[in-house]
Amino acid sequence: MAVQFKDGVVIGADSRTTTGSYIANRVTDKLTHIHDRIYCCRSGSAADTQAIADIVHYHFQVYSQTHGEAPPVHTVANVFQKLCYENKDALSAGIIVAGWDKEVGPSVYNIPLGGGLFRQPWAIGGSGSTYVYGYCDATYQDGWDRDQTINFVRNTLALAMSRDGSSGGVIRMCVITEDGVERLFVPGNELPKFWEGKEVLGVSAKPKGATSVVPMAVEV
Amino acid sequence: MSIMEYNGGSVIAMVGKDCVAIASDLRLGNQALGIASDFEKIFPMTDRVYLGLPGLATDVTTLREQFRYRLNMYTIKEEREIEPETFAHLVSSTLYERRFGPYFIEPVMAGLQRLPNGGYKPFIAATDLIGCINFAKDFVVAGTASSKLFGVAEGLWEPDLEPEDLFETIAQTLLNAVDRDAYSGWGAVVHVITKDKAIKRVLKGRMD
Amino acid sequence: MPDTAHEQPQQRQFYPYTENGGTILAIAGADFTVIAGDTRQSEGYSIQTRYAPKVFRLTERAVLAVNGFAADGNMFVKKVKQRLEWYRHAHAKEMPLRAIARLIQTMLYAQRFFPYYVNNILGGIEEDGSGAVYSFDPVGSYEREACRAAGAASSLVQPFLDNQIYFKNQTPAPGTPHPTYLPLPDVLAIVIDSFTSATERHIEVGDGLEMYVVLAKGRSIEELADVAGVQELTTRADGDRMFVIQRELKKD
Amino acid sequence: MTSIGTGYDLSASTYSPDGRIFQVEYANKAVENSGTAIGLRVKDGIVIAVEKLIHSKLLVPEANRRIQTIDRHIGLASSGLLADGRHISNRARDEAASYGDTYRSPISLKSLVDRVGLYVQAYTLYSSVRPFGCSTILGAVDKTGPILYVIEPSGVAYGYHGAAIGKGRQLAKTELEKLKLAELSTREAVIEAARIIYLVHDDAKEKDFELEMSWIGDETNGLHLPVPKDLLEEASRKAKEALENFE
Amino acid sequence: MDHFPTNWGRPRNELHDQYNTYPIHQRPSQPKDVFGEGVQRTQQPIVTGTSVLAIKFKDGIMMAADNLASYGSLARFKDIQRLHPVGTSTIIGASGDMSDFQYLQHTLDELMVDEFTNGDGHELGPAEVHEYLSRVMYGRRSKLNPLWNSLLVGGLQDGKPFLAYVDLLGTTYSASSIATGYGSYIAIPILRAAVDNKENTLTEEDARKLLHECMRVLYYRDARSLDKYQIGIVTSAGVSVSDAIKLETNWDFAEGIRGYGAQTQ
Amino acid sequence: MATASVYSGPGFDFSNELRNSFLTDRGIPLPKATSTGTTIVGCLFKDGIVLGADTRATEGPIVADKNCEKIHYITESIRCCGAGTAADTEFTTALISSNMELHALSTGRKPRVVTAMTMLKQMLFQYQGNVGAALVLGGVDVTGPHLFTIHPHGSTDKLPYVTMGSGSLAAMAIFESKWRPNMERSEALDLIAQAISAGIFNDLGSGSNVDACVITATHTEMLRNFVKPNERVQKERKYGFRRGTTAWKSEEIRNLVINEDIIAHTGDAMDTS
Repeated sequence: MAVQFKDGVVIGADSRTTTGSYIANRVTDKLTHIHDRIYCCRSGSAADTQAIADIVHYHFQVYSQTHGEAPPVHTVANVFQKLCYENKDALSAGIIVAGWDKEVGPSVYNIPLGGGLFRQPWAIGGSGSTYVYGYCDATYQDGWDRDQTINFVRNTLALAMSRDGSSGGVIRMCVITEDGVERLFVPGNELPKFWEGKEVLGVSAKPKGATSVVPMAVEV
Repeated sequence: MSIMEYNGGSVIAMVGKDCVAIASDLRLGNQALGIASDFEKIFPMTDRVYLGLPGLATDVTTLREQFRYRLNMYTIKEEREIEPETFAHLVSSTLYERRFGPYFIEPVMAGLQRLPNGGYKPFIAATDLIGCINFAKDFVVAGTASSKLFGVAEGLWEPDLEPEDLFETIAQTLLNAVDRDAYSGWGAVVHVITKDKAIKRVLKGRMD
Repeated sequence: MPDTAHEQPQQRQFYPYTENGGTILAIAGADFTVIAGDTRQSEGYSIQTRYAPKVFRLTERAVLAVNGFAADGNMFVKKVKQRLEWYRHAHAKEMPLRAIARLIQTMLYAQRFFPYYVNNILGGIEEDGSGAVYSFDPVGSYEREACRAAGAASSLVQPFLDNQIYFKNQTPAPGTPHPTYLPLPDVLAIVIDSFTSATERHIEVGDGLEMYVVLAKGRSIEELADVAGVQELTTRADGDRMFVIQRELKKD
Repeated sequence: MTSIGTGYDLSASTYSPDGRIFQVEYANKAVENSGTAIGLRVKDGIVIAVEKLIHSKLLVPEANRRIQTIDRHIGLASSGLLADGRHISNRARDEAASYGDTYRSPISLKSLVDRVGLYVQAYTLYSSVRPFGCSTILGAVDKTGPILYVIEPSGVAYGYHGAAIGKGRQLAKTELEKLKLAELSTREAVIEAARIIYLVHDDAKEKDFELEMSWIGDETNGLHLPVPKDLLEEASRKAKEALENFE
Repeated sequence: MDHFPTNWGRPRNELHDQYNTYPIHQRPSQPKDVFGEGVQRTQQPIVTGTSVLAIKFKDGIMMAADNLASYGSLARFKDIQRLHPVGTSTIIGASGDMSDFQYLQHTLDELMVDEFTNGDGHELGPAEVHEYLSRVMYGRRSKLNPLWNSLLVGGLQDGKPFLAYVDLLGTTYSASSIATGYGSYIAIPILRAAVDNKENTLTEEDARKLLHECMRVLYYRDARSLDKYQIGIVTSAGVSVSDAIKLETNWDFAEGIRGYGAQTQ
Repeated sequence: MATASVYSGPGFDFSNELRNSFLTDRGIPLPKATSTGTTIVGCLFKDGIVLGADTRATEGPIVADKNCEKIHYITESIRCCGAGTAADTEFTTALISSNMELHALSTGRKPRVVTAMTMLKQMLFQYQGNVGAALVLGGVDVTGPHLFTIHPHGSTDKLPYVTMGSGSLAAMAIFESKWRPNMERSEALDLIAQAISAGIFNDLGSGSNVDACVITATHTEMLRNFVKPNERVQKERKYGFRRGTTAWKSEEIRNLVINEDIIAHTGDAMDTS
């Protein structure tokens, strides 16, 4: 997910990659560096999103040389869209592009499966996002500062990770502002906890273990 | 019913003391129907490198010509006879070139590798239909009776067999294995290669 | 290479069978029979257990080995034992081997349209005291033989037995014909070598080997004296004798 | 009893001129001439005791049980035709099991008694069947606490603090009335029950008898279990002593 | 009805045909599933439990299962008990469909009440419970309407540890360490290394530590697992199921990882 | 028909595809190529990388090769373990190995692990998983030790400990319970031996011996058959045959030594005028 705030953007992701229900990598870094102030969050097929991100990363290394300056986030988002849109039948990639540039300042773009491009103040994606739309709609407000935004991202990810089997592991975040990129890390055993409570209130209905029983003595 | 069994046929190669042996059945069939009982599948590539080609008959002849051509080109360019291991890689890359439209052939190679001191070392190898080489120390098998050949060979083979004993072992392995396989048999041939001579014997087996 | 011919969507459906690997064989001598099986039970690429017996003692002189789908195998052995008990109630004697064989055929054929996915081999001593082996296919066709392998590695073991037990393709030395029956120590050696060879070349065979030896009444047992790991199972002193021999097999 | 022998008492579906069903009354007679069975409902549990008359020295002791278990928490003792008693207890077991199957929770004794009562009563309606010749004491500790019922051959069932059926029921009832059942602990109830059974048996002075007792309470963790051997012997010993200085 | 055994279900070996009793030139390509038309009722697992682990140790058996019931990829119910005591010397653990497991729990309870009402001083031990369960599972499988579970049955039989497995096909086996689901791939290697032929020396404390370690590894690698589980123990003292135990996890090495290849920041 | 011309372009030749798809449409399944089944692992330790692999190659349930090599050479200090379709792992690593050599020659610099990784992932991505190679790539270069996994579809993971192949779950269980950062060389070697053994003894697709390879900044050590827990047991009997056991109909002997007869020669010395 990625959230825009006054001075920059906060992007964050979980760290679980699964093949079926086996966790192939429990400490994945899904925040992929594209340029000094621009990162993207990858979701969907790892092979497809890595290939796309590599191409775009390469593309903007050349861009920096030819233009002598950092690319606007919008331009980067467009190159992503072009790749996703024109190869939509061969790709399954959901990418969120976020960053800071000098024209517009902070901005967040969401490119879902079909390859459309949507600018949003906050964007969520991936299989866990379906479980947290409610929380985000109910919680998000404009005009948050850096720490409020970070809390929002951390809580949203933690909620998704607790309910979605395909999400989990650690939380990785990046705070991107004009003066730099700060990496944040929340280990898996320190995720914010929400309702973990007992499903059966009070004493559990079923007796824990049947005690020892002596049936009627019988002369053998 | 896989395409490898359309024409049938099996090949086995074994290592002996300073000798190698390679043997195959002689059947060519169309599924259950037997067509020919003199269909040789083992071709001497050089004096000391023999190649067995079990699988789809059309690919047997195509590959036999292809290898003869590539071998001759090698000999012309290198001005020396090809070594068995090099030939194995030649076979392997020829098959892998067809990775996505493979020849239905599981080649088996047997030969004597020239050593720097002038002596010879036995060499056998086999590949699957797309060229994955299996350099074995004891024996390699291929064809429709491959699992049977594995079973009998694992039982009968032992190291450092003299040429005549190697002949008996490989012959018994082949005959008993093909007797349990409907798509192999109809005659058998054994080649025993030592550093100074190559013996070829046509065996007397069941013809049913 | 993805198989393009079957591209249409696969709807998932319950398939009532699976394959649990393993291999069994039986060899009949003049007055004894050896029935053996490995003890590995596997499914797909996992070993479920390293010790699951596949060879079961039915009566004083009959042993049944089952291989294929373990659930069907275990259930079928239970049903056969039940029928043998009813036979004892009705006839106050053990069911002869020949009759057990026919009973197994009828029981298998009764499930002709929802078969027991099991290869059975029945071994033991006939009423005339001779060693006997009966082999069955999953729907009941059977015949009496001298030696038979069945199960995952049967295609590896059977030709080896043809050569070493039936002496197939071997021209005898002039003047000395091949023996019609092999002595017990030779048979045991061939059985052990069959399984170690099968273990080498087949991934579903290994872990352990269990060999049941049934000896006709009155036959001497000193040949078994020096064999390691022998354990007697006979319950009655006067009838046929039954022993089980256990061996380790490679666990990879 | 004017209508005896006048044909009004031949079927359960015939009323006598004074509105009685003789077959059911005769059934109650059958109950009276079998060994006494008593039930005590006390503070935190219930005790069931039975005077098992031994009609032959050849009988294997403790083998012929008259106290049945219906469910984990329900015990049953019957007097009268013992075979009828067995039949009713099996029916009770089925009812308890089907209740558990439907509601996935243990049956309350009240519901069980209603169901078994209806079943017994059905046999008093038709001439083609005879009513059950037995009364059953049902004791349980369910969510409402300890509870005790008796179902009579007519199908009617009453809840009791103390219940007695069978041969010595009159004397047993008078004894039970003396007890402050509500305050007794289950252990004390076992001692008292044994005393009453010995007393009742001594009064009739016929054949020998075997005391069979079971209980439900905290000590059995809510399960219907036989009274342990040592407690049974202690209760019998105390009962015998009580008999000497009772006169 | 296709009468040839080789066409039923999936032929034993798709490469070649073992009982080719007739020389038909071309066999139907799609292996027509003979059960296809008659079978609509077979189910599919909806609310599912993941692995169950169990081992034999010195004083009896120990079983472990996490508290999660998944609904596809949704971690839907996070406090369910998948270990069920049966009588006083047996415990069963279930993975697979939880609705079928609840049905089995009730069926087994009914069986135990039946046995209890006999009042004959005998109680069903794990071997009998396992035999009963195998018959039920095999019976349902044979009606092509399976109970979609794989179950571990553990306990003390005549004072000796007993441990066995049965699943929706009726396949049964026993061993000194067993695991279902992902446990058979991930936990078994660890369990076998620690338990094989050490069953009579493994103490209760070792067993707890071993299962705790396996549950943690499963939480790391199985996407349908939870960091909260219960231990079931059967010893001569009887059956007990622990309260929920939390798993401590370690993620320190993850902090420094950047990207998936060339990325460094 | 295969093109008659002698020259054939680089890369794969699809000319048989027409014939093969015709055959598969009529329901004749293509035969299975050798799969390596396999347990392969890699793990980071204080001074570099340790790679491990089993040595069993299977064709369906049959063991085709009991002692094959799965740790392939890429460059002097970069090695790559391969699982999946045996031929694919063989040729893919061979192709990248030769390209790396060319790359090192053209750039005049010692090769880097990320270069090999990028080449491998781009090739596998190009073939969309049809080249069935699952790789564990490990090596040490100027920027330090690196360990990657590469899946057949082209995705890569950067991790301190990795496992691949049908025995990867068994091996990962050992890593997850015993791996620690900054292990000594001997500890790392022992750990990968345990991980591979977990695959060998619990996964039917893996077996025979443990191969290992230790790569540090200074040197690379290939430990072929580092552990051999599955030696073949001695056979109970000898199965030699009497000579003449097998009946044969005809015999043809090709004498390979052109028979020279050596004549003692006392003639005059070589004319060097």
